This record gives sequence, C-alpha cells and structure tokens, in this order.
Amino acid sequence: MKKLINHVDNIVDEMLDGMTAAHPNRLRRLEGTTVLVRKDAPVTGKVGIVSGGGSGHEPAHAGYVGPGMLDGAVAGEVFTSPTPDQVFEAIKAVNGGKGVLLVIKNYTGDVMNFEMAAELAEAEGIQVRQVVVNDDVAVEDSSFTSGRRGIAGTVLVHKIAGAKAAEGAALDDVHAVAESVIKNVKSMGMSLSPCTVPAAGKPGFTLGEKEMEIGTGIHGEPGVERTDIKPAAETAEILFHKVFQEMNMQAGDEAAVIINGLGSTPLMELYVFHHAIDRLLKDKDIRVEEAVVGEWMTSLEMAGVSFTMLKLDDTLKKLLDAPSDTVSWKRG
Amino acid sequence: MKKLINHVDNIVDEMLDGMTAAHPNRLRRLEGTTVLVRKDAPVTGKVGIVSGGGSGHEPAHAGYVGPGMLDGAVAGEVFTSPTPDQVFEAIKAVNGGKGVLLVIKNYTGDVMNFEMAAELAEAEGIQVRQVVVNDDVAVEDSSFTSGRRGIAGTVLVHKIAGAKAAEGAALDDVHAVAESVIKNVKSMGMSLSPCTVPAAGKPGFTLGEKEMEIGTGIHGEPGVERTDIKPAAETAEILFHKVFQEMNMQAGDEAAVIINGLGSTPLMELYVFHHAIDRLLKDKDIRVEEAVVGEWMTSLEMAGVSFTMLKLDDTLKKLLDAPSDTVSWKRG
Amino acid sequence: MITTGTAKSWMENFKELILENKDELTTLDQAIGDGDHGINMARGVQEMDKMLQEKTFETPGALLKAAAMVFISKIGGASGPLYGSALMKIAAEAGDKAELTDQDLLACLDAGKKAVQQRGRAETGEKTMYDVWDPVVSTFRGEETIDWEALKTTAQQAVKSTVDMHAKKGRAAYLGARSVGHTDPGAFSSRLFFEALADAAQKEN
Amino acid sequence: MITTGTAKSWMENFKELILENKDELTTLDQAIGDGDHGINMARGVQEMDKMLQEKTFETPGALLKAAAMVFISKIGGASGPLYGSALMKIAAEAGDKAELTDQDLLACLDAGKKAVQQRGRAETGEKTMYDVWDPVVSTFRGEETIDWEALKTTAQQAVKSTVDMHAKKGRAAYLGARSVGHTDPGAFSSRLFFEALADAAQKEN
Ligand SMILES: Nc1ncnc2c1ncn2[C@@H]1O[C@H](COP(=O)(O)OP(=O)(O)O)[C@@H](O)[C@H]1O
Ligand SMILES: Nc1ncnc2c1ncn2[C@@H]1O[C@H](COP(=O)(O)OP(=O)(O)O)[C@@H](O)[C@H]1O
Ligand SMILES: [Mg+2]
Ligand SMILES: [Mg+2]
Ligand SMILES: [Mg+2]
Ligand SMILES: [Mg+2]
Repeated sequence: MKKLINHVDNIVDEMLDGMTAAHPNRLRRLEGTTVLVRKDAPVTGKVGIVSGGGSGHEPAHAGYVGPGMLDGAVAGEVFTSPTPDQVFEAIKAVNGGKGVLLVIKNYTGDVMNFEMAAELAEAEGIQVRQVVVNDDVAVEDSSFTSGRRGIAGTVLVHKIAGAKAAEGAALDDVHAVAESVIKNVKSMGMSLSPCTVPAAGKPGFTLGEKEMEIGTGIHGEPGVERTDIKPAAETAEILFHKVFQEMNMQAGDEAAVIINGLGSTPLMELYVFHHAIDRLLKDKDIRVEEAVVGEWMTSLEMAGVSFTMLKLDDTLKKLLDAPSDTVSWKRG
Repeated sequence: MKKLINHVDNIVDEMLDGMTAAHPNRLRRLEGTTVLVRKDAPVTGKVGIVSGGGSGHEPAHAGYVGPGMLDGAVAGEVFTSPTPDQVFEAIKAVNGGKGVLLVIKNYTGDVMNFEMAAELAEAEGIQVRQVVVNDDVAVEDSSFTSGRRGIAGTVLVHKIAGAKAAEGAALDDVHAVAESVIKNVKSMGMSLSPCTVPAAGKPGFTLGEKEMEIGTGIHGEPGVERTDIKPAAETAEILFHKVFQEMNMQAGDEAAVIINGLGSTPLMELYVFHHAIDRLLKDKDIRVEEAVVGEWMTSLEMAGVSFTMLKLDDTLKKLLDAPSDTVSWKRG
Repeated sequence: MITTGTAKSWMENFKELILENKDELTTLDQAIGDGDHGINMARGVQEMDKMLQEKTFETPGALLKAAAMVFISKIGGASGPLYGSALMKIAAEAGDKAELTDQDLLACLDAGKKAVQQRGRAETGEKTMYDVWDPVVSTFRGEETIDWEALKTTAQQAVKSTVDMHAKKGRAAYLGARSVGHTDPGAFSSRLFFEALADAAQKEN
Repeated sequence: MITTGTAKSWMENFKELILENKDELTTLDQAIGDGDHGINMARGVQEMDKMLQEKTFETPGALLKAAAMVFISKIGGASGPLYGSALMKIAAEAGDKAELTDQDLLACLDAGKKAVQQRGRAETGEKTMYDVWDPVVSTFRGEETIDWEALKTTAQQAVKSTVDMHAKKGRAAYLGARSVGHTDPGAFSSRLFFEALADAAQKEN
C-alpha cells in the first residue's frame, strides 16, 4: 500500500482540517466532530441539507458544501458510515428554523446511523426529513433486499435539493424535489482495478491483468459480472444500455449526464469514454446541454468510471442550472 | 496496461471530440487539427492566448480554455509536444487583431515546436510573443542546460495572463504580466508510482513497494532522489522547503498555492498533504486566502503530488481573483 | 449469574477476541463486503475498553448501557447501530438489577436479538449477524440455566450456516448468488460476542 | 552518387530500421527521457512512407523536403523539429540537382548537422543526437568519396560515446549525473538515419 498519508488512524481528521485550511472562507469544522458546515451555517429561514457517509469518496461530500448545495457534510471513517451523534451535530448546526433534509445513500449502515440521528433530532424538536438515494442499477431491485446502492447520482440530489432550499422553499417541498430526482436518476459503474482501504492495508478485491468488473460499487462491492477488458466504446454501451432500460425516456427528452471517474482513471480516459456515450445519446435522441465529466464521487484510488443519467423536466432543469458556489461544483 | 480506451492511436482524437461533445457551448475543435478554442474565438480586440503541449496532463490545457483564461489549447500525442503546424492553426484561429501570446512549458520539444509555429505566424504578419514557464525547482538551474521544466505553475500563468488579456491589455502588457508570474512561481513534485504511456504499454519507470521519488516531472522524468516512502508531513516539508528557498518571500507576504494531484492520488490524500503544507505556511507567516487543491496538471495515472507557490503582489492578486469561466477553473 | 464484574469480563473478552480476529474479520468482509468490519469492530472495542478503564459501574445494566453508547458513537457502518442498539436493549432489559440470573440474561439477549432484527429489518436466513443472534437466543430461551458449552457450539454452527446462505441484507446482498460460499463477517463477530459472554460466565461460576 | 531513387531507399530504409528498433528506442527513452522516442519516430516514418507511396519526385532535394515536412508536422516532441529542420536544410542544400555526388552529399549532411545544432542549441558532448551528427559529418567532410562501412562504424561508435556523457540538453538533462551510463535515444535513432543512408548508397553503387 503506497499512500501519501501520515498515520492511518489520522487520515480523516487531517483531511478535514486540510479542507478547512484550504477553504477557510467556505468551510468550518464543528469542533470535536467530523462535520464540515458552511462557514455561515445555520442560514436562517432556509431548510438545511445534510449529507455524508464514509470517507474515501472525495469530493463527496464536503466538496459540495456551500451556497446552493449542502449545508453540512458528515464524514465517517474510510468507507464506513458516520455515527448518529456526528450526524446529529450536523443537523443541529445547520438548522435555520425551517427543518433539515438528510440525503442518505442507500447502504444499511448509512440508513441506520442517519435514522438514529433523525430520532435524536426529533426528540429535540428539530423537524427532519430523509431521502435515500438508490441510483445504482447494477444490482437488481428487489423488495426482499435492502435494494440498490446510492452512488454518483447523489450529487444531483445535492445540487437540485440545494437549489430548492436556496429559494426558501419549505422542508416538504425540498423533500419532494429530492424524491423526484431520486425517481429519475440512474447510474452504473465499472472498474479496472481495486482500491485499498488504508486501515486494511490490502486491496479489497483482485482483478487479473486482463479483467474488468462491470457494476462495481463505490466501495469495491462486486457487480454484475467479471469479464475480459473491453474497449471504452463497448464498456460505455454496456453501462448506457443498462441505465437507459431502467429509465422512462423518449426521443427528444432532455437529460443531465455525469461521467464520474472512480479515482485513478485519467480525465483523458473519461473524455474518451464520454465520446462513446455522446454517440449513444445521439442515437436515442436524448439532449444533453453539458455533460459533467470528472471526479465527483470516488472510491479512493480505484480505476474505473460510472455513468449517471437524470431525466430532466423544466423544474429539475431550472434547479440544476441555478447558481451554486461550493469547492467542487460551481455554477452560474 | 489497463486503460479505458479504444485503440491507442485514437486516444487524443477521441478525447478532443469527447471534450467538445461534453462542452459544446464552451469549446470548438478546429477541423482536422488537435486544437480546441473558445467557442467564440477569435475575440476581436483581445490578445489571444494559446498554450498546449503533450496530452496526458488533463485538464491541462483545454480545461482552461474560456473567458478569462486561454483562447486555444493545442494537444500533442501523449507526452509529446504538438507540431508547429497545429500550433500555427491555433494562433490563426484566436488572433483577434491584437496579437497572440504563446504560453510554453520549458521542454526542448515544446520550445522548438512553438518557436517554429511563431516563425510561421510572423511570416504571415501575426504578432506573436512567447513566454516559457520553468517553475520546477527539482532540477538545478544552469545556463549550460536547457533549464528547469514547466509544471503546474503554468496554470497560474494561464489564469493571470488570461485575466490581463480579458481587460483588453496590449500584447506587451499581457506578456509582461505573464513574465512576472513566471519569475515568482515555483513548484516541485514527487511520485509514489509511475504512469504508462498508452502507446508504450509499459510503465515509464519502476519504484519499489516502499520507494518514492522526490522531484519527479510530469512525464515521469526522474528528480532529485529516490528514498523510502516518507509520511505526508515529511514529504510536504521537503517540497515546501525546496520551493521556499528558491523564493524571495518574507513573513507577512501573500501567496497563491496549488496542491496538484498527479493522477491517481485521491483528493483525500491531497488534503492530508495540504494539512501539512498549511502548518508550514503558518510557520513562515505566509498568507494564503484559499489553496487550490485538486488535479490541475496531471501525469496520466501517476500517483503523487506537486506543490506550487506564487508570490502575490496587488496586481497579480487582482488578476488571480478576476472572473474566469472555463471547464476546470471557475472564479467570480 | 451475571454480576457487574461478569459484564465487565464479557466486554473485555469481546475486546480480546475482536482484536485477535481483526484480520480474519477484515478478510471475510473483503470477500463479500467492503473490508472494514474488523477495523470497525476493533475501533469500537478499543474505545469501549478505554471507557471501562476510566469509569466504574454499579450494575451490569449500567455498564452495558455505557458500552452501547460507545459502540453507537464509535463504530459506524452497519455494525455500529446493530451492536449498539442490541446492547442498549440488553441494558434496558437488565434495568438496575445488581445481578442477573441466567433467565434474566436470556430475557436480555432476547431483547438484543429483537433490536438487531428491528434496526436491520433482518429476517432469518438473510446471511447477517441475525443468523447467529436468532438461533443462539431461541435455542436457550426458556431454560433455567444456560449450558455455556452448548451455547458456544450453537453459535459456531450458526456461523457455519451462513456460508450456504444467499445474502439478502447488508452489502453482501449486492453480490446476489456470488455471496454463497462465504461466511458472513457480522455473524462471525457475533459468535465472538457470545463466546465472550460464555467465557465470562464460566469463569464466574 | 545519390539519385532520387537512392534518396527514396534512404528514407524507406530509415522507416524499416526505426520500426525494427521501435521498442529499443522506447526503452532507451524510458531510461532517461519520457519513453516516447520510438513511438514518435515510428509515427513519423510511417506517415512519411504513406506520402512516398502517393507522390513522385524529380530530384533528391524535392523528396527530402517532402520528408522534412512530414517529420515536422507528424512527429512532435524534440525529435520532430530536429529531424525536420535537418532534412529541410539537407534538401535546401541539395537544391534541384538530379544527382548528388558524395561531396554534394557531405555538404548536405553538414547543413543538416548545423540545423540540429541551431534548432537544439546543442553542443558536442551534451548527450544528444548531435553527438552522432557531429562526428559522422566532421569525419568525412572534405573526402572525395565516402567509405560507407567506415561511416557506419563512426556512427556506431558515436552512439556508444553517449553512454558515458552527462546530459546537458533534452529531458535526460533533468537526470543530471544519473544520466551517465545510458545511451541517448536520439543518438541511437540518428545512427539508424545514417545507416539507412549507407545501405541505400551501397546498394546504388
Ligand atoms: N440489515 C442488516 N441486518 C442485520 N445485520 C446486518 C444488516 N446489514 C449488515 N449487517 C451485518 O453487518 C455486517 C457488516 O458490518 P460492517 O462491515 O461493520 O459494516 P458495513 O457493511 O457498513 O461496512 C454484516 O456482515 C452483517 O452481519
Ligand atoms: N536540445 C537538443 N539538441 C539536440 N538534440 C536534442 C535536444 N533535446 C533533445 N534532443 C534529442 O531528442 C531525443 C528525444 O526525442 P523524443 O523522445 O522524440 O522527444 P521528447 O524529448 O520531446 O520526448 C533525445 O534523445 C536527444 O537525442
Ligand atoms: Mg463499511
Ligand atoms: Mg516526449
Ligand atoms: Mg464492511
Ligand atoms: Mg521522449
């Protein structure tokens, strides 16, 4: 394991302090916690939005804290959901009197810990609502299981719910628009190499020199199948078709698209990949104003990419284009 | 070699088309070339700025094409300077009547190819000036050699010269401010793993499981020394002190700082690294308003980081903070 | 008979067993999860141990409640809320009794089992820690005294039974049929939880 | 005596030799550069070969000028402008002569050498391709006829002489003293350039 770190036990702590040191006018760390909030939190008269999860997915989520997106981000240990007390601190710090929306990625740990935090907050009279993002179509949906994972599509929930909250909307309305994003966003990923959780010291899985894994999750959870390495264009087709078939889209529809690098895949390759996606979009006559290509929700140093598509309507599009001013997502 | 590509010969071509497909309102590819220009180039009455170099350093340079930064970026093959005819096409396409500044990184190949392009442009009556960025202090400066390499500090030249050009300044003034950035910017990098040029198919160098290389260039050119892996804090100290000792800075001075990931180093580690840099800055009482942490000039999938510092005066600071609206660098 | 001392040994034994098996737990979680179960549990038991060094308790319930709080606030992931909620309910059921009979203890463990089920929305056969909690508690519930060796064996067999299961909850569920053939890491750590209790109780008697 | 046909064979031989030695050139450049010299040169000679298939030329000068243009516009890196400029000056010196005597040819090569020196601001002993161009041209300049075997030997020895040099120009210069002990890749490809010429000339005669 070769990492630019000091002690494995201090990574999250030093990362959080490194972030506030780099962005002192934007971010503030709640003392004694792993929570970063907007410098000016709480914003009175605005619904607060809190997201978070295990660390190792940077810039998710603190990179999205700021005007027009999140009010607070809670960091767990690497790939480990943060604990209820930390989430509770975030809720208290961003509550501007209009209640708080929790944006949770659908992992058992995240759901349980955020749920317990919501219980604590409600016991103190803070209005809390939750949404659970489950955009990853790699895993079959089933009412018998805990369902699909939340991956890069989550960033679009932050953006759009954040824009709605910035308008001064009520908690129920912010919640509703977040649910509408979740209903319309689907993603799927693949990987060429695994990643190593620092404290584990060894890769989470192994892939042969000529193998790739289709449907990998952002913690290296396995996906649909392991195959021989395929060209980027063919890989794009597999991800695109799987995502597309789960969406209710017609020719002429408009979509937002994220090409998300999982960690060590160069931007060069992400654009090569998008070149193939662009053709598939044109084939289906799906309009995309500007694709979002880069690293938005990573998996440490994993090599791979995920493809996210959100079907837009006028409301979602307006909110997506609304201004935001965070470290990693600036618009308008 | 595991890469998300199609054929090695088509990577640059597909990447460029992927970029214009992703950002059709921002970027335009000059037909039959490897040049991307601002959608609205040439901008009449504004000095045009062209940069470029080998591919594999994305987002450099096309990610910096747009209002407030570059007018055109010329892409060579991976790690190979573009040819004079391509650079010449870029010059012609961005010349808005006030002349064109070429921002060249100090590599023999880049210098020679851009120089030949400038000769072609001047023969056609286009006013051209050049600056050569040589911020990498890893290599000793010497009048007997071709001197120091240009690395991530180049992005600050784009930003500041771009802002000056956006003000409507004359070519000589844009040239002068670019020279002033170059005089005041220093950088140094290190790596934990090599990268593989796609067409070569094998890593450019090898590092043992416990080794790191200090002073690596962005093409994997070796640096000052190879040592056992050191903690992030110690690594930060080595890079910081080497950079600092080459600068003429005093307590109370203000600086801009870039923490630049070379490809596969997670943002998490970059912030851990910055956490250490921040202390060193405070020790020396150097003021930094906001550090720029991320991937700005990469080296394919190399693991490592470079540290860049620019001493600011009022002029440079104002231009650095001026608005820019490019794919990878948005301000204001 | 569980005294405050037994409860303390239980938790200390759990710490020892988790630390001894940390790498094994990580390896199991790498196979069908995200590879942090050993790390998560180790962090939790070490923090708990620190707490136990610093504080003293009057009753088993008080001690176990404090342990629950540490687990909830230090483990995270799926296992933090599950062990935390379980211990919280165990402590609540223990109330302020100074000593717990085996029957009291079985009522406590039953409350813990229900907490795992509720918090995790887990059912039998879904390849989770519930597949250890459920058989262990169900087998001994109603007995007057606990046969600790039998309890250990039950726990061990329960862990083995998870190998053939097709995961329906937790990260292993993403693997679908590929989860078959692997031991569930949370089931393994739950076995250690019951073994730690058995060792403490046996030493007491 | 160099005819248009000889010039064509020269360039075709160069293509063959570069493609045969592509991996070797890449390996040499990986050791002290950025590993693309073989790739760059291969791209250049293949494009040149395509051009030679399509066009016909009246004089050696016209052919070499066209080759120069391909090298300038297709190779990039350091080697593109260097080989491109050298061939451009060689072609200029050849003018529109239909045939070049050995003396003419030596004047051409001298012009090429000077182009390398100027474009690269290179001096002797700096561990670049100039360390092949310079001795090869200097050794035979002034002679009436070229001893092709001797020229090849000179080129080979010149390549070897770069091993002990401490690089001052090009990427290898970043290595400082660590560049010692390696062959310069551009010197190696320059040897192939002269070998290609020798083979073409020898076949002609
Ligand atoms: N819904 C659930 N109900 C009961 N137990 C669960 C559930 N989800 C996960 N688990 C248990 O948690 C264990 C994984 O814990 P851990 O690795 O610490 O958390 P995470 O899965 O968040 O990384 C699994 O092996 C399983 O026994
Ligand atoms: N300034 C120079 N003068 C002469 N030759 C040079 C100079 N710089 C580099 N070279 C030659 O170019 C070769 C490298 O070419 P190549 O690898 O294609 O380009 P790059 O260095 O841009 O990657 C070196 O081995 C050396 O022989
Ligand atoms: Mg986990
Ligand atoms: Mg090169
Ligand atoms: Mg786990
Ligand atoms: Mg090279």
